[in-house]
Amino acid sequence: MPSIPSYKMDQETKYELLHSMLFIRLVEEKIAEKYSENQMRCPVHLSIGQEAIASGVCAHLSPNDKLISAHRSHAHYLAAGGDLKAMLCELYGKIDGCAKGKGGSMHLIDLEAGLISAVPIVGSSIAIGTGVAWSNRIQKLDGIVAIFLGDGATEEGVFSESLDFAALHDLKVLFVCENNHYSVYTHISERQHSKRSICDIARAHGITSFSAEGNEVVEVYDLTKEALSFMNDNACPVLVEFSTFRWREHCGPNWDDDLGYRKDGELKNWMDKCSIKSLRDNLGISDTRYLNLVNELNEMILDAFKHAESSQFPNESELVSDVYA
Amino acid sequence: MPSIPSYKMDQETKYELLHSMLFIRLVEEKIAEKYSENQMRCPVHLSIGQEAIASGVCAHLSPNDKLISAHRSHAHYLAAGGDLKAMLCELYGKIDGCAKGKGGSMHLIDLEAGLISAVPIVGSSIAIGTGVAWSNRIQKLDGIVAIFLGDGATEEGVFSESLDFAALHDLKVLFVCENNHYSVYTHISERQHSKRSICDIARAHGITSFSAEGNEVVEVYDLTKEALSFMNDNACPVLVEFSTFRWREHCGPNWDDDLGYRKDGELKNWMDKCSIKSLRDNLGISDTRYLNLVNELNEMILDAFKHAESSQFPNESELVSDVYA
Amino acid sequence: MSRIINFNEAILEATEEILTNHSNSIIVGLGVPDPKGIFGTTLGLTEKYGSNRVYDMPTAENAMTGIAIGAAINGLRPIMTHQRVEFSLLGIEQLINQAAKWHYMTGGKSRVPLVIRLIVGRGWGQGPQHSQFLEPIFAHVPGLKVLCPSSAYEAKGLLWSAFNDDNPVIFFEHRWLHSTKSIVPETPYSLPIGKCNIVEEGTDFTLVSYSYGLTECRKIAKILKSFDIHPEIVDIRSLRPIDHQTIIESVKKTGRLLCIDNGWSHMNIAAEIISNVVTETFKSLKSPPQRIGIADVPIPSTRSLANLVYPSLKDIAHKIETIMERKIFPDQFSFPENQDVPDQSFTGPF
Amino acid sequence: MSRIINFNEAILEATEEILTNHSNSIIVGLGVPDPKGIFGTTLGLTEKYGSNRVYDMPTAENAMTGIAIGAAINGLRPIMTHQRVEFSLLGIEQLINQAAKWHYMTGGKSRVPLVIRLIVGRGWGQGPQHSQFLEPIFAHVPGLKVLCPSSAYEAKGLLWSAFNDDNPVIFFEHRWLHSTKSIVPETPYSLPIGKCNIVEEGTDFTLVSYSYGLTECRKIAKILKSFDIHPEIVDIRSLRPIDHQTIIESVKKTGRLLCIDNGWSHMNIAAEIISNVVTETFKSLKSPPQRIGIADVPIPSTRSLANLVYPSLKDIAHKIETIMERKIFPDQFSFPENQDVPDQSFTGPF
Ligand SMILES: Cc1ncc(C[n+]2csc(CCOP(=O)(O)OP(=O)(O)O)c2C)c(N)n1
Ligand SMILES: Cc1ncc(C[n+]2csc(CCOP(=O)(O)OP(=O)(O)O)c2C)c(N)n1
Ligand SMILES: [Mg+2]
Ligand SMILES: [Mg+2]
Repeated sequence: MPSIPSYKMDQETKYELLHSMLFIRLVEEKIAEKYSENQMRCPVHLSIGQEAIASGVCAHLSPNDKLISAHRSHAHYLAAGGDLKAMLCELYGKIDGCAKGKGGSMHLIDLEAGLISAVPIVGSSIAIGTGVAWSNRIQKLDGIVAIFLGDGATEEGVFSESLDFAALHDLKVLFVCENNHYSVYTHISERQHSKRSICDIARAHGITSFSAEGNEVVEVYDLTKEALSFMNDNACPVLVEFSTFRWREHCGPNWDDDLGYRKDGELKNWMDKCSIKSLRDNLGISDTRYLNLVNELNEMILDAFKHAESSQFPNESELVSDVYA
Repeated sequence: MPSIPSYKMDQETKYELLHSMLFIRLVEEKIAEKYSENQMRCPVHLSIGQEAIASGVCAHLSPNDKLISAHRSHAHYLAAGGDLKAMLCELYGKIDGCAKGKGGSMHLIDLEAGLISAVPIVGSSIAIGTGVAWSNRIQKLDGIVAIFLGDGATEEGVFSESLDFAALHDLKVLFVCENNHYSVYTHISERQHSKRSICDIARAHGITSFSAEGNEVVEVYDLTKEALSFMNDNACPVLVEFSTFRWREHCGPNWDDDLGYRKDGELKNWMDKCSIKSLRDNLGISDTRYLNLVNELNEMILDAFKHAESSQFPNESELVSDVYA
Repeated sequence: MSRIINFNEAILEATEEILTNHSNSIIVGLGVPDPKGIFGTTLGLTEKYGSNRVYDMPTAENAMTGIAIGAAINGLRPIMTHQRVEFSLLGIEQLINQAAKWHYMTGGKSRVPLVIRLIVGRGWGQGPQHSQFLEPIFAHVPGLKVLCPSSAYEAKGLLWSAFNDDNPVIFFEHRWLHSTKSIVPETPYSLPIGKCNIVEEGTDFTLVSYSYGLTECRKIAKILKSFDIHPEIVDIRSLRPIDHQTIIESVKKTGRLLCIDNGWSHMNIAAEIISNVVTETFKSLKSPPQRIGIADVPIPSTRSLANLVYPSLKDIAHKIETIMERKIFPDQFSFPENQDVPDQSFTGPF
Repeated sequence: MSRIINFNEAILEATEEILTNHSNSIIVGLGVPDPKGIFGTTLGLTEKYGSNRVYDMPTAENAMTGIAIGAAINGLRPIMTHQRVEFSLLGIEQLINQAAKWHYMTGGKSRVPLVIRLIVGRGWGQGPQHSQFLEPIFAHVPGLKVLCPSSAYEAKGLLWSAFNDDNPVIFFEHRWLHSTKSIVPETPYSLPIGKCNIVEEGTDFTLVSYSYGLTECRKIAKILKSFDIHPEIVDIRSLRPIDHQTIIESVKKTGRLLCIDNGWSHMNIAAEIISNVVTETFKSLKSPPQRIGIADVPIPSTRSLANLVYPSLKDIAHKIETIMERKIFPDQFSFPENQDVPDQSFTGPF
């Protein structure tokens, strides 16, 4: 297990990470705010509270690298450099959406940013991402594939099957498990035995694995760096597991702590560990500079929303196009 | 890991184990011999060479216990005390078959012997057996469920999913992995990473696991005993893995070492480790006594074959009966 | 005693009665004990019946289906729920290869009394992987039974029938029916499996559908009344076995047939119905039978396209003119258009 | 140049040509590099093309299907094989939810050029879990294409078409066809997807089938000749898309229709064909169309029952009399009976 040199990162990288996380946060908060206008008519799964993982991991992805995500994909899309306007158009069901409005929030794609796709059947993207890495290898293409998956997704058999195949063929897959301790309303302790360990499962299949605190973006960044250099040195897959927490409801724009499915204080504890706040404190950015950044980002975001709102719906002919290539 | 007190077993138990293994061997050899008569018209998967696991494990099953098997189930059926005549009738497709001839060799069942069923879709029986153990628990019924599975079956996602559930609900499941190093013609090294470990996979899911030499019936017997007492003391599932080897072709009655898919000498090495021969040597049974036993068993077996050959095929009305209960 | 309740309340009520009256019944499904209780159909069950009867589950649909089968062959009678039919595809090997054949392939020695509730979605941008109707996939397979309630009354009665049945029964619930109301008896009752229900007697043509399709049938029938046209509306209710006889009798009377399918327009339930009617009572047909289903495309998320996927009342009206072989609706007749919500109170998110 | 070769040799030949001509093609499947080479269809490929093109796989059909999809969207063109259609059910979520919708749900940005070869079995006691015909399950789903070659010639040409297609294509092979022979060109060729093939022109009735069904069609047509009856035999070849037009044209000519389905008799391909013919060309029909499929039961292992599952030539003859509306075959006419092997040289074990 590599040692994690904490907080030795240069200021510039830190600032970029802050920027990335804040951007995601502000986009998602705006989605939450505007969802009740009933114009984004599709299920949305917000990542508010979990931004550090997307930002810390994607900071390492280079142009040849690819990533794949699942139902909770906004953060991955944005951290990888996906086009905000195309994403919002997709949520609004417009023709300028990254999938022409045919997919909705659960099917984001931005091939230029390396995002192969996002699909909401839990676990299925793990195999598909593994296949992309396999074909990289067969075709001798450079680049790794980062597969983002939740703690719930590790319960699907396809997770173990994909680990096996990635290990067997020495595929350059970075399995990124965002363990937010919940699958919908169910705590991990009600779904998995207390002695179960996602990292150990990877190891038992022959895959080296590491874990870290997912709300410390510098830890995420450093661990990912180590993981990737381990991968490159050894030409093998690696699994990283980050613990984190989703602030809002599983699906939809609202807070839902009142439903009582989480322990008292659990949310507050995690909100206290807000990755954005702690990095901001660590960076010692002044309030003015921070607010300027917020305003600047919000302006761009509002602009993108306006674009999405005023864009066109796909016309009738789109119904039957793209069924077959 | 419990210590395995080797060969301290009393002579009587040893004799019973020898009897059980020999019985299976002789039945299977007779099937192999008579298969070319083209009257057993269904795929058959013989266990010749692997008898020690069936005999050593099943020796511990009491009337409340149950077992479930897959495509290679003859040995489990017989070791559990299944009715030989009903099994042979099934292979011959006769109405007196344990499944009225509707299932064939790959669908043996003997509820009185505790054999819930055998089904040839690799891995699927693992979940079904786990469900039986779950319903035992919910209904507060006594007894454990032994699930026999191959090394290939551990590659199916359903294996990991079932481990998870058995661990989560503390189910009394004995997962018995017969690792014969092959799935059809493919050696385990071409299917699983060299660092993959079935026992470790179980542990990573929260399940205690043990392994032993599967061609030493006394080891199998003793380890199973330890595993079951561990299960009963801790009210939890256990996995045991036994290494072994199939002598004949994957499916069918023949030898097939000439096909060259196995390393030179591999078969011979394993045949030298014949569990029947070594227990017979250990017991020091005289040739006469041994031959008497063989003859006695063969007589019974021949009788059962005669029964199967002369039994009736199901009549036409059976085609549509049993579709719905 | 009867009263008017919602479809989802009817499911909940049947489930409670089952849990009360049958100690070997258990409920299992991802989200069953949730605060949202599977669209309100399992609310409060854990509190009332305890965690030994009511179970959440890991996202492991394949093993969980096999586990439910194992539980069923060993004395329990589980009701398993998937919030979307799509999730059940992960466990379909267990349903098609194992459950459907279990009784047969054990020579009748063992049985699988198992109910699988599959919810099919529609609207609010659910998109390609959360709004399919895959009934034909299940209804094709002997050994399974497949039920599709179209009202709260049907829902309660058929859930009871499914539970009482000793075979694996697939129970399809259309999400948009959950908030519909009908008169439902307060006490347990069951409805026959494999019997169509004649929802409305009529003489002019036979209108066959199931599940949510019945809602559309009722709407168009109401409009047709003002044109003095009276369809006989047949609710198939059970897609396996199908009660072909009732449909044939109806067609013998009316001579005309339109099937509204909830799913894709090819290889569907409607094809089975029409094919059978034609073979059995060709001579009674005054005009070629017609079917209508959803567009033969993956279901898009955006409402501008999704609303085009489903047959509108206008599309249905057009088909009716075809089978009636005459113009019925004036050109300017305005039909209500398709919406992406069951009613205006619905605001997502799923 | 053409010569007569076996169906399995035709598959192998097409596969070799594909591997030779397309460097982005790969072959993967459980048993592909085996000494038996998937019933002879992949023999020698590893030796010729190396282990970077030809792959065995773990028994992990779910992930492997997703992995093949991933490989396909990233530049490869995989051909994946399952030795029994039943095994593919473990990966059907990937086919129905992912592959079939991939192009659509990515707004046309990405595509899945993937061939899945599914072998369907029959005979020698394969039993309930190794001899199903599940074509309708795949053919129901838009986004997939489904091909069913009926001869060595079709097998080679359609495998090439499947490979050349940029969509996921399911390619069904009937085990009993593997040993059948026909004239096959030595060089690569492809056949149109979505076009029926008129195998034999005729006037008296239209006989529609696919895959192994064509073997039965030819047998009965031969017998019918001695009674001076000449069916037009149509090989559907592609179950999705279906070329309804050719069938309709044929029925317009003959006025009579019999469909022989390889699978269960309900919710099947035949229902789709008949339903469509009736809707489109009702007036041309002289008698009600008929269909025949296998018994609506799990398929038993014992030959005494399995032989009853499949329609015999006598059963087919009976249906022909029904659609022809007259007696054709003398009472004492002796039809060959169903066997549990394709030919006498077949002695198992699978
Ligand atoms: C196969 C499947 N089963 C169930 C669902 C319903 N579902 C949607 S998201 C989700 C939670 C998955 O949990 P996790 O992987 O931890 O992701 P998180 O939502 O916590 O980010 C579930 C169960 C689904 N989409 N697919
Ligand atoms: C789901 C599935 N995939 C593939 C097969 C084909 N098959 C039959 S037996 C077998 C070998 C499985 O290997 P293992 O579990 O090690 O059992 P063994 O034959 O060695 O006893 C395979 C792959 C199958 N029956 N089911
Ligand atoms: Mg989670
Ligand atoms: Mg093995």
